[in-house]
This record gives sequence, C-alpha cells and structure tokens, in this order.
Amino acid sequence: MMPELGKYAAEVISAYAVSLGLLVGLVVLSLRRNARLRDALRQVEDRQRKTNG
Amino acid sequence: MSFWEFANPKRFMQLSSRLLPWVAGLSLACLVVGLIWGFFFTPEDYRQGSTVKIIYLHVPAALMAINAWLMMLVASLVWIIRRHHVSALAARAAAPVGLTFTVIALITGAIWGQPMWGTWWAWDPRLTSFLILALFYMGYIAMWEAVENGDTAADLTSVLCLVGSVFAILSRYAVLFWNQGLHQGASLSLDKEENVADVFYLPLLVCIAGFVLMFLALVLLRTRTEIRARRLKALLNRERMA
Amino acid sequence: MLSVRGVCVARGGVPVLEGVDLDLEAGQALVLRGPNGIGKTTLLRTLAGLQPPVEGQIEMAPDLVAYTGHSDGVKATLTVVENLEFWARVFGQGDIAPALAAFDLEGLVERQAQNLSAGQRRRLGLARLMVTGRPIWMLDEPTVSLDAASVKMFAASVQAHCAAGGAAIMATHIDLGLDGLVLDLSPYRAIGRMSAGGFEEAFE
Amino acid sequence: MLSVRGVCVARGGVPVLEGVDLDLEAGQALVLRGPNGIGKTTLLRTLAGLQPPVEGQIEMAPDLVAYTGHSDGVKATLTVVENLEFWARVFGQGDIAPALAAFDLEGLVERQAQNLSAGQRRRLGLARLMVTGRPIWMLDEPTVSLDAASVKMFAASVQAHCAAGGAAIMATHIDLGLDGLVLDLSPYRAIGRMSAGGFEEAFE
Amino acid sequence: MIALLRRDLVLAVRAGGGFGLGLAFFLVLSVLVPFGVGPEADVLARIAPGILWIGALLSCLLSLDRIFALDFEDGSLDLLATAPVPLEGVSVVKALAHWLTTGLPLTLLAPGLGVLLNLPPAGFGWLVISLAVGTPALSLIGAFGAALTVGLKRGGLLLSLLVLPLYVPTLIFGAQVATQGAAGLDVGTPLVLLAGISAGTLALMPFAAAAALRINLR
Amino acid sequence: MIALLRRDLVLAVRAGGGFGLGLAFFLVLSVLVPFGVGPEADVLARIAPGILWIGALLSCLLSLDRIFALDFEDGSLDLLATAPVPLEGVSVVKALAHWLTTGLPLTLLAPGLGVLLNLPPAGFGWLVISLAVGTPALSLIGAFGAALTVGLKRGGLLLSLLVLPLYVPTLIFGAQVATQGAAGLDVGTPLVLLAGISAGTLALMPFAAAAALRINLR
Ligand code: HEM
Ligand SMILES: Nc1ncnc2c1ncn2[C@@H]1O[C@H](COP(=O)(O)OP(=O)(O)OP(=O)(O)O)[C@@H](O)[C@H]1O
Ligand SMILES: Nc1ncnc2c1ncn2[C@@H]1O[C@H](COP(=O)(O)OP(=O)(O)OP(=O)(O)O)[C@@H](O)[C@H]1O
Ligand SMILES: [Mg+2]
Ligand SMILES: [Mg+2]
Repeated sequence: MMPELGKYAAEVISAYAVSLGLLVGLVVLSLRRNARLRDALRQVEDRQRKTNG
Repeated sequence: MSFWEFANPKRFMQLSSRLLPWVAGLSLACLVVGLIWGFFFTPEDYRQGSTVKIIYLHVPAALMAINAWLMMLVASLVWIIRRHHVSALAARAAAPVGLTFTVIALITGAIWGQPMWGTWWAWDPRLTSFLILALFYMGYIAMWEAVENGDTAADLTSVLCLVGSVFAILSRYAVLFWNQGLHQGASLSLDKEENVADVFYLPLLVCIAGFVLMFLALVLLRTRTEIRARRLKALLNRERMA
Repeated sequence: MLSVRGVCVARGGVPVLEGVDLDLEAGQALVLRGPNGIGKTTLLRTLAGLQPPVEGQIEMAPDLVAYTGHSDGVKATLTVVENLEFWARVFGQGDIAPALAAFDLEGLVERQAQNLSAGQRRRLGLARLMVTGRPIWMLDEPTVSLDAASVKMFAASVQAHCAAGGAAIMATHIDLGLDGLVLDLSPYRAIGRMSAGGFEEAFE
Repeated sequence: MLSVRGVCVARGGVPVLEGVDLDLEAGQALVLRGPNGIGKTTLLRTLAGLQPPVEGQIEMAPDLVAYTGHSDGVKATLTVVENLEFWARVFGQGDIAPALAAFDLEGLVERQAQNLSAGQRRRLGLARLMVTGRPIWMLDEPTVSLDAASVKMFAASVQAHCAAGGAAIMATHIDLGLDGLVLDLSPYRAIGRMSAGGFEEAFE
Repeated sequence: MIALLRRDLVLAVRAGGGFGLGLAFFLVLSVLVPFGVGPEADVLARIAPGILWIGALLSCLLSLDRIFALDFEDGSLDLLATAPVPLEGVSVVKALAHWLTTGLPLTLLAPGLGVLLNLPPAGFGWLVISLAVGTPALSLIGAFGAALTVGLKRGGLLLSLLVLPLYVPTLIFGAQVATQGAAGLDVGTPLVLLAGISAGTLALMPFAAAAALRINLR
Repeated sequence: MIALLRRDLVLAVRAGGGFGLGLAFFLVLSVLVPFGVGPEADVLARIAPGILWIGALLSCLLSLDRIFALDFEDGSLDLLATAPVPLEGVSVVKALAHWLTTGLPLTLLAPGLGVLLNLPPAGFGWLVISLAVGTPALSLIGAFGAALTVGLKRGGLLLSLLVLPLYVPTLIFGAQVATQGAAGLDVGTPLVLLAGISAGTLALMPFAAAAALRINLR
C-alpha cells in the first residue's frame, strides 16, 4: 500500500504529518469553540426569554 | 440577492448555515482526493525524488496564506467604509486560519529545504517574506485579543491591517533587494514551458481547490462563532445591567 | 451654547444613559448628579467630544470646551508654573497670573507637582481651566481632595466665569453652594438597549 | 493600640507637623482634619511605618496596620475578584465574600478594574481593607469619588470594624456621620524647624 | 505645538530613566558584542554596521511606549484631544520629540561605538548618514505603534510585536547603506530608498497614528 | 516560601507585558540580526552562538527591575521583610522565579532561533547546555543589582549600568562554550568555569542581595 518514498521517506512523511496535524487541530478547535458558544448562547437566550415572559 | 445581505447578521447566519455543509463537504472531498492522489499515485521527480510530494501541501498553503491576508484587507476596508460588523468579524475569523497556513508553508518548506538546499532555513526573499507575514498575523491576532471592546478592536485592527499591508509589500521589495534567493519562481504560470509536469500539476490543482474551499468553510464557521460571541456578551451585559 | 437632544452614551460598548436632553446657556452652571456608575463621566466625555454619542444630537460650536477629568493631566516632574504655562501656550493664552491667584498657588510656583499635596495638585488642575480661555467648562468631580476653603475658592471662580459670559457643566457628589441648575441622571439609565451599535439585536 | 508622643513628620526633607500627640484605642475611629497641605498624608504614612518620624515616639505592636492612600493600589488589568483575592492571599486571609458584600461589588466581580467608574474603583480599594484582617485601618481621604450611598456603606463598615475590636484613623474633608473622635492638625504646623535631620541647624 | 515639543523634551530630560535608558542600552549592546562573538577584528568589522543599526533600532523600540502612554495615564491626552491642536500634529511632535531624545543622540553616539567594533574608516560617514536619515522613520512608525497600543494591558509586549515587522524595510536599507559604505561600495540606491521610506512615513504615519489615538480615546 | 514562588509565577504570567516582553525581545533580536548583518549563511553561523547569548543576557537585563520594584512600590516588600521568612530566602526565591520565567523559556526557545541563524548542527546541544548552566547566574546577579537599586529614581538605567560589568564573565564563558561547541572544539574548561560561576553566585549573591534590601528598606 505504502508508496516507495526512497531515502526521503522521513521528510515527506513528517511534512504530511505536521501539516495534517495543524489543519486537523485548527478544525477541531474551531468546531469546539463554535459548539461551546452555540450552547452558551442558547442557554442565555432561553433564560432571558423566560424571565422576560 | 445583493451581496450586502451578508452584512445583516441574521441573514448571514441563515445563509451560512445553509452554505456551510456544502463548502465543508466539497473541501473535504477535494483534499482527500488531491492528497491521496498526490501522495500515493504520483511518480518521483528525477531530481527531487519523493520530496516532490510535499508540493501538494506546500504550494496550496503558501497561496492561501497570502490570499487570506488579502481577504482580511478587503474585509477591513469594508468595515471602515460601510461599518458592517460581519465584515470585521470575518476578518477576525480569517486571521488564525491564515496564520496556520503560513506556518504550514514555513514548516513544509523547511522540511523540503533540508534535502534540496542542504539547510532548514536560508534567508531567501520568499522565505523571509513569509516569516514577516507570520509576524504580521501574530500581531494582528494579538491586537484582537488585547482589546476588550469589540468595535474598538475592529477599528484598531483595521487600521493595523491597512498599514501592515503597505509595509508587507514594502518588506517584500526590501527583502528582494537585500538578497537574491534559492527559491524557485512561480511555476503555475500559464506558460506551459515553465510549468511542472502534468502528472504533478493536476493533483496539485485539486489540492489548491481543497485548500481554498477549506479556507472558506473555516471562515464561515468561525465568523458564525464570533457573531455568537458578540451576541452572548451583549446579552450577559444586559442581564447584569437589569 | 450647548443643546443636547435624545442622546445615548455608551462605555465599553454598553449603553449607560439614553434619552438625555439638556441645554446650557451662557452664564449658567449645571450640576450633574447621580449615583456612582450611572454614567456621569461617560456623558461628560461625550459632550466634550472625546467619544461619539450612540444616537442623538449634540449641538455646539466647535472649540468651546475645556474638559477636566478624574485624572488632571498634571505632570509630576514639572513645576507648577511649567505645567500651567504649557497649557496656556497650547491654548494660545498669555497670562497665567490670574489663574495662580484664583487658586492660591502663588506660594507654590517653583514646586514640582510631585511634591504637592493631593489638594494642592487638584487646585493646579483646576487652575488649568482658567488658562484655556474656553467658554464652556466641563468638570468631572472637580472638588475631589479639596478642603472647605478651596471648594469656596473653586465655586467663586466658577461664578466669576459664568458672570463673564461663560458656562460650566460639572458632575459632583457634594454640594458646592452654587445657585446653579441641577440635573439628576438617574431617570436616564439605559436598560432596554443591548449594545451600542444595535448589531447584536438584529437576530432572530 | 497606638500611642503617639511628640512626633514630628517631614516631607521632602521639610518638617510639616511637629509635636503631634494622639492615642487610639480598640473600638475607636479617629478623624484627622486640617486644610490642604497641612500634612495629613505625611502623618498617616509615618504612622503606617512607611517613613520614619523625624523625632518623637510611635508605639504600636507590629503588623497591625492596613493603609490606603490617595492611590488605591488597584491593578487596572486584574478583575475585581483577582485584585481582592491577591490581597487576601498576601495577608493570609481566606474569604473575600464579606468584603464584596460590604461594598456592593458583587455585580462587578468579573469586571477589570480599568472598566470601573471612579467610585466603583474606590469601593474596590476600600474593600481591600476588609481582606487584610488587620485591626488598625489608616485611611487617606477614603471617600473621594463616592456618592452618598457609598459613603454610608463605608461608614457602616468602619463602624462594624470598630465594633469588632478594630480601630481606624482617617483623613477626610467631608463629614462621614461617624460618632468618632476628631483631631484638628492645624495647631501642629511646623514653623520653627529648618530641616528634618537637624544637620543644617548645627551651623554657627 | 512648539510648546508641546518643549514640554516633551523637558520631561524626557527630567523624568527618571526614560531618556538615558535607550542610550545606555545602545552602549551596552555594542560593548557586549565583542564578548559574545569573540574578538576577531575582521568578523567584528564585517558585522559592525549591522549590529549598530540593530542596536539603534532596539533602543528606539524600548523607549516607544513612553510616547503616548504617560500622557494617556495622567489624562493629558484627553486634554490635548480637546485642545486647539490637531491630533495629527500632536503625533508628529511626539515622534519628533522621541527622535530628538533617542534617534539623534544615537546617531551622534554611533561613531564612538564604531571604534569599539572595528568599523572600517570608510564606514563612519555612511553609518552616521544612514542613521540620521533612517531613525526618523523608526520614531514615526513607533509613534503609530504606540498610538495603537496606548492604554492596553500587555501594551509593551504587543507594541514590540506590532512594530517589529514594520521596522524591517527601514532596517534592511539602513544597514545596507552602512554595510556597503563600510565596504567602499556604492550606496546610492539603498540611501534613496531609505530616504524614501522616511519621507513616506512622515507623510502617512501621523494620520494613521491620529486615527488610532481617536479610536483609543473613545 | 513556596507560596511566594507560586505568587510570583502567577503574577509574571498574568501581569501585562513583563513576562512575555523578555521572550519577545529575544525573538525580535534574533530575527533582526540577519536583516542588519546580511544573509550570508557562513557569517551568520559564525556569530550565531554569541548573538543568542547576548540576546539572552539582554532579555534578562530588561526584566530585572521587576524582581523587587513592583513589590516595593505596593508595599509587599515591607510585609515580606517583617514576615517570618529570611530575606536571603526571599532573594533566592525571587531569583528562582525570575529564572523560571525568563532564563528557562529562553533556553528552550534558543534552538528554534538557532535554526534561523544557521547555527551549525553540532552547536544546538552546547547552546542549550551553556544557557541552562549560565542563565541562573544571570538571574542571581540580577537579583542583587535589583536589590541595590530598588526604590531609586532612574533605577532602571542605573541597574543596567551596575549589572552589566558583573555579567561579563558569565557572558564570556557561556558564549565560549556555545561557540566552541558549534565549531566542534573541546568545551570542557569554559563549561566548568561557567558552572563554577553559577555555583558561586548561588552561594554568595543571596546574602549580598538581602543585605542591600535591608539597607534600602530602612
Ligand atoms: C520555509 C521555507 C519556504 C517558504 C516560506 C516557501 C514559500 C513559498 C511560497 C510563498 C510559494 C508560493 C508560490 C507562488 O507564489 O505561487 C512557494 C511555492 C513553491 N515552493 Fe516554497 N517555500 C519554502 C521552501 C521551499 C523549498 C525548500 C522548496 C523546494 C526545494 C520549495 C519549493 C516550492 C515550489 C516547487 C513551489 C511552487 C512554485 C510555484 O508553483 O509557484 N519551497 N513556496
Ligand atoms: N467595559 C465595560 N463593560 C460594561 N460596563 C462598563 C464597562 N466600562 C465601564 N462600564 C460601566 O459604565 C458605567 C458608567 O461609568 P462612568 O465612569 O461614566 O460612571 P460615573 O457616573 O462617572 O461614576 P462615578 O461617580 O463613580 O465616577 C459604570 O457603571 C461602569 O461600571
Ligand atoms: N519636596 C518638598 N519640599 C517642600 N515641601 C513639600 C515637599 N513635598 C511636599 N511638601 C509639602 O508638604 C506638605 C504636606 O503634604 P501632605 O500631602 O501631607 O498634605 P495633606 O495634608 O495630605 O494635604 P491634602 O489634603 O491636600 O491631601 C504640603 O504643604 C506640601 O506642599
Ligand atoms: Mg466618574
Ligand atoms: Mg493628602
């Protein structure tokens, strides 16, 4: 399955690993923050709707 | 539908929630296809060996690193001129994405440089400009974080972005003047002679499309987050006042 | 001289006062009252042109205002005379002697501001008003740290200023013995409004 | 708790007050009065141990004093809670809730000190006293910028402190409504003396 | 306006530390370099112009936060904003005062330090010229950075982070003039470019700085 | 004692600027050097260890005045002096806190900057080792200097001038270890001497600092 990378295998694989790691990290962080704020906002809106009638 | 409908937060939330899954899905598809194609099914370059496969990350990241700053510049101008909050928040949302792309370009370039030039780092103009670009991104993000009041932060970062753009261009020329480089020139030009061979070219285009779409998706998502953060803060403030 | 209609002011992006109406004529002294945190400082800064109002009209000819805030802009390492002369020159005025006399600073002219007591320093900050030559004084808690005699001195100089065709608007918690107008800000507290720009309200 | 005999205090090498006698017992609140520049701040700093007296005796057990000056030692970039908790920890105290309650700061706990109004900030500076756990409070113009309600709040907390066996000595120009002792400093103004060390007098 | 300049100069000379610190720092840096890099005369001569330029730039950077911060804290900036002087003018004057108390002394001090660093004789003139032409740009850019960060927490750190990338072109051309001058090469192009940067910042930066101040005072 | 260390660390991380400024400064200096000196890899490689050591030293120097000054101003130092902890211990803890927030991060950051400055591969290990061994001496000497100048006007300027000469031996041996290590030479002697300096300052400086504090608090 793995292609033959020759003597540069370490370089190529580390480049892919680092880049994909950074990208996935950014995506996960963005999604997590989005979810957290969405929930927090929904909570506050519900609460204020209740108190304001 | 006018483009300015995006400036209304409510409309933006509606439109973006419909758009986001498509953009995200498409970008994922492009990235998966492009990267797998590039990594597994392209031959080695006769000079560079397998390291040529790094191009599928390096070039799209480098392109988008610059384009992200351009997008921030446009968004800042829109905020200054038309005072559309969504625009300012989109600029804020784009900065960390741009910084990540810059860092990816730098790191993959450094890894590539070791076998090709025999050094991790050289003060090549293009590399140097990217280092400076990374510093600009860091300063811009730090500025947003440092100012508490949203509108003040938007104003200050917009001014910074404008002035920074001028100096970024100036730095680019200064650096070119300062040192002739090792880095190859643009090889995606339309001139077929200079272009990389087709085997590398097609998967590269797919990867670039993937990065563009991914940038779009991330900016949409993060802008939604920022809008919610603003609203949340305002709601909590009102609660405290009452 | 100054006419304010339906003004809403915000601090830190949060509206604190709304619907404020007030008028100030030459010769009048207006005292703003209200509990801590109601927004007196914010209103005065807005009237002085340091920040824009969120909404409403402020009508006033330009370059009429001399503003003094909580911190009085006195440089600790300059002497009393140097401090006053600097501001006199910035505002294109010549003579600082009347200001020194009005606030009993003549004995302290060569003293560096860092060697003044709190009240003396405040008197210096107030003397600055007289060298601006501006007709409208906007004062934020001018009498902080002043003893009774100095407060009288200050009230007298405000009266003299108004008698000479000037006007003053000030926020203070104590009674100055001025026969001026009083405006209580409590009724204008902003509660309905969410944010300065209205951006956050434009949701579902 | 505190006994002062024949004390002379100097500022900038110049004696400002001499022959000051005073006593403070547990449960007492003493108000220092006098015009601007008489030397109230200088005296309080000396009593708090921040500078030595030129002559005279100050008798007091160590580690009893909590001092608050013109500037209230509030860090602008920390929130209200962080400011208070820091001081509580420095003084080895646990709970800051009573201090927050006594000065009505509960609604502002998460606010950075730089976003407080002048009066709110002053209340925070005063709340700091309650987390020191020290019995003698020395206060220099504590009511600056406070509105009437806040002044009452402050007076109440001084009374509670004294009732619990503490004591307070403060300099202020306004009337607090405290049934405490009053000491007018005007008679102690230093005139005869030339310099703090006496070195310059030992000439001819 | 002249009054403001006079006051700022008096304050700089009188107020502890601020004025001398930048100069002392410049001196320290230049004295330390031989200890760190080693005493070989040719290496030192090679890097001397660059090191001196970097030293000058860092001394500027360290004194930037005084341009507006002190006036902001004690309320003078509010008063200046309501005074009959445009904030653009205030920015220029402040940058000028900063230059007079930092850039100018640095320029005058640089030849002496050049001796310590074995600067080739041909280099002294060009070093002074490049500093004289380039340091005003440093002060002007710095005033903009200081205006952006006035009244912020972590202002000092943020200020360096913001200003550093803006300094790059000035540094490159300035050091180039000094280095090529020391090597006896032609310095025309970089000198013109350096002068261009100084002129450009003088034309633009005060407006940017005044805009940032207005926003921050709000 | 541990409480004091904890508090100092928290304050350093929290309170604006102080902590990061040194690090940012180190970064700035290293990034700027090539712009000033020129991009030639061999010149850069030659001076890299020395420049990095000077950068580390300057970053330490700039953060020294925070060791005691802030605590002096808000009166905490008076309280500490009357608390049941010896002032010698306070000095050690304060120096330790300073090292943990300055010297240690600098040491960790140095290899990354070494890459930018074309440090030869052999040099990385020795650079880190020399910084790890040498920076504690910088903090300890600095604490003494800070104790001497606490509460003085112009303290910052005076502090640099006082501390600078005291730093020279540490700099010489530290840079020597790094430079010779990068050149593949033997580093035994300077490393031993560097370690000796660190040990010696650890044994002596706290007493000197405590004595200086006692005098200044009087
Ligand atoms: C840290 C180091 C590097 C950085 C910051 C960097 C930056 C960039 C940038 C900005 C581009 C965008 C080109 C464009 O304008 O389209 C690019 C393209 C490219 N880089 Fe790098 N690069 C680095 C190192 C390297 C190395 C070591 C190699 C390989 C020897 C390399 C090979 C390429 C190639 C082949 C392209 C495509 C050129 C094109 O199509 O335009 N880069 N790089
Ligand atoms: N960033 C912020 N977010 C929310 N509220 C804020 C912010 N900054 C200030 N405020 C609030 O704005 C209000 C107005 O403050 P202002 O300084 O105008 O009051 P003031 O009437 O002058 O009070 P004082 O008499 O104490 O000086 C205060 O309640 C203050 O807490
Ligand atoms: N360096 C100096 N040389 C001479 N006199 C000085 C010096 N520094 C301060 N003074 C004077 O010392 C006196 C005492 O000041 P202090 O601050 O103690 O007064 P205060 O009673 O607190 O006044 P206030 O009510 O205004 O706060 C003042 O008259 C002041 O002008
Ligand atoms: Mg106020
Ligand atoms: Mg006083």
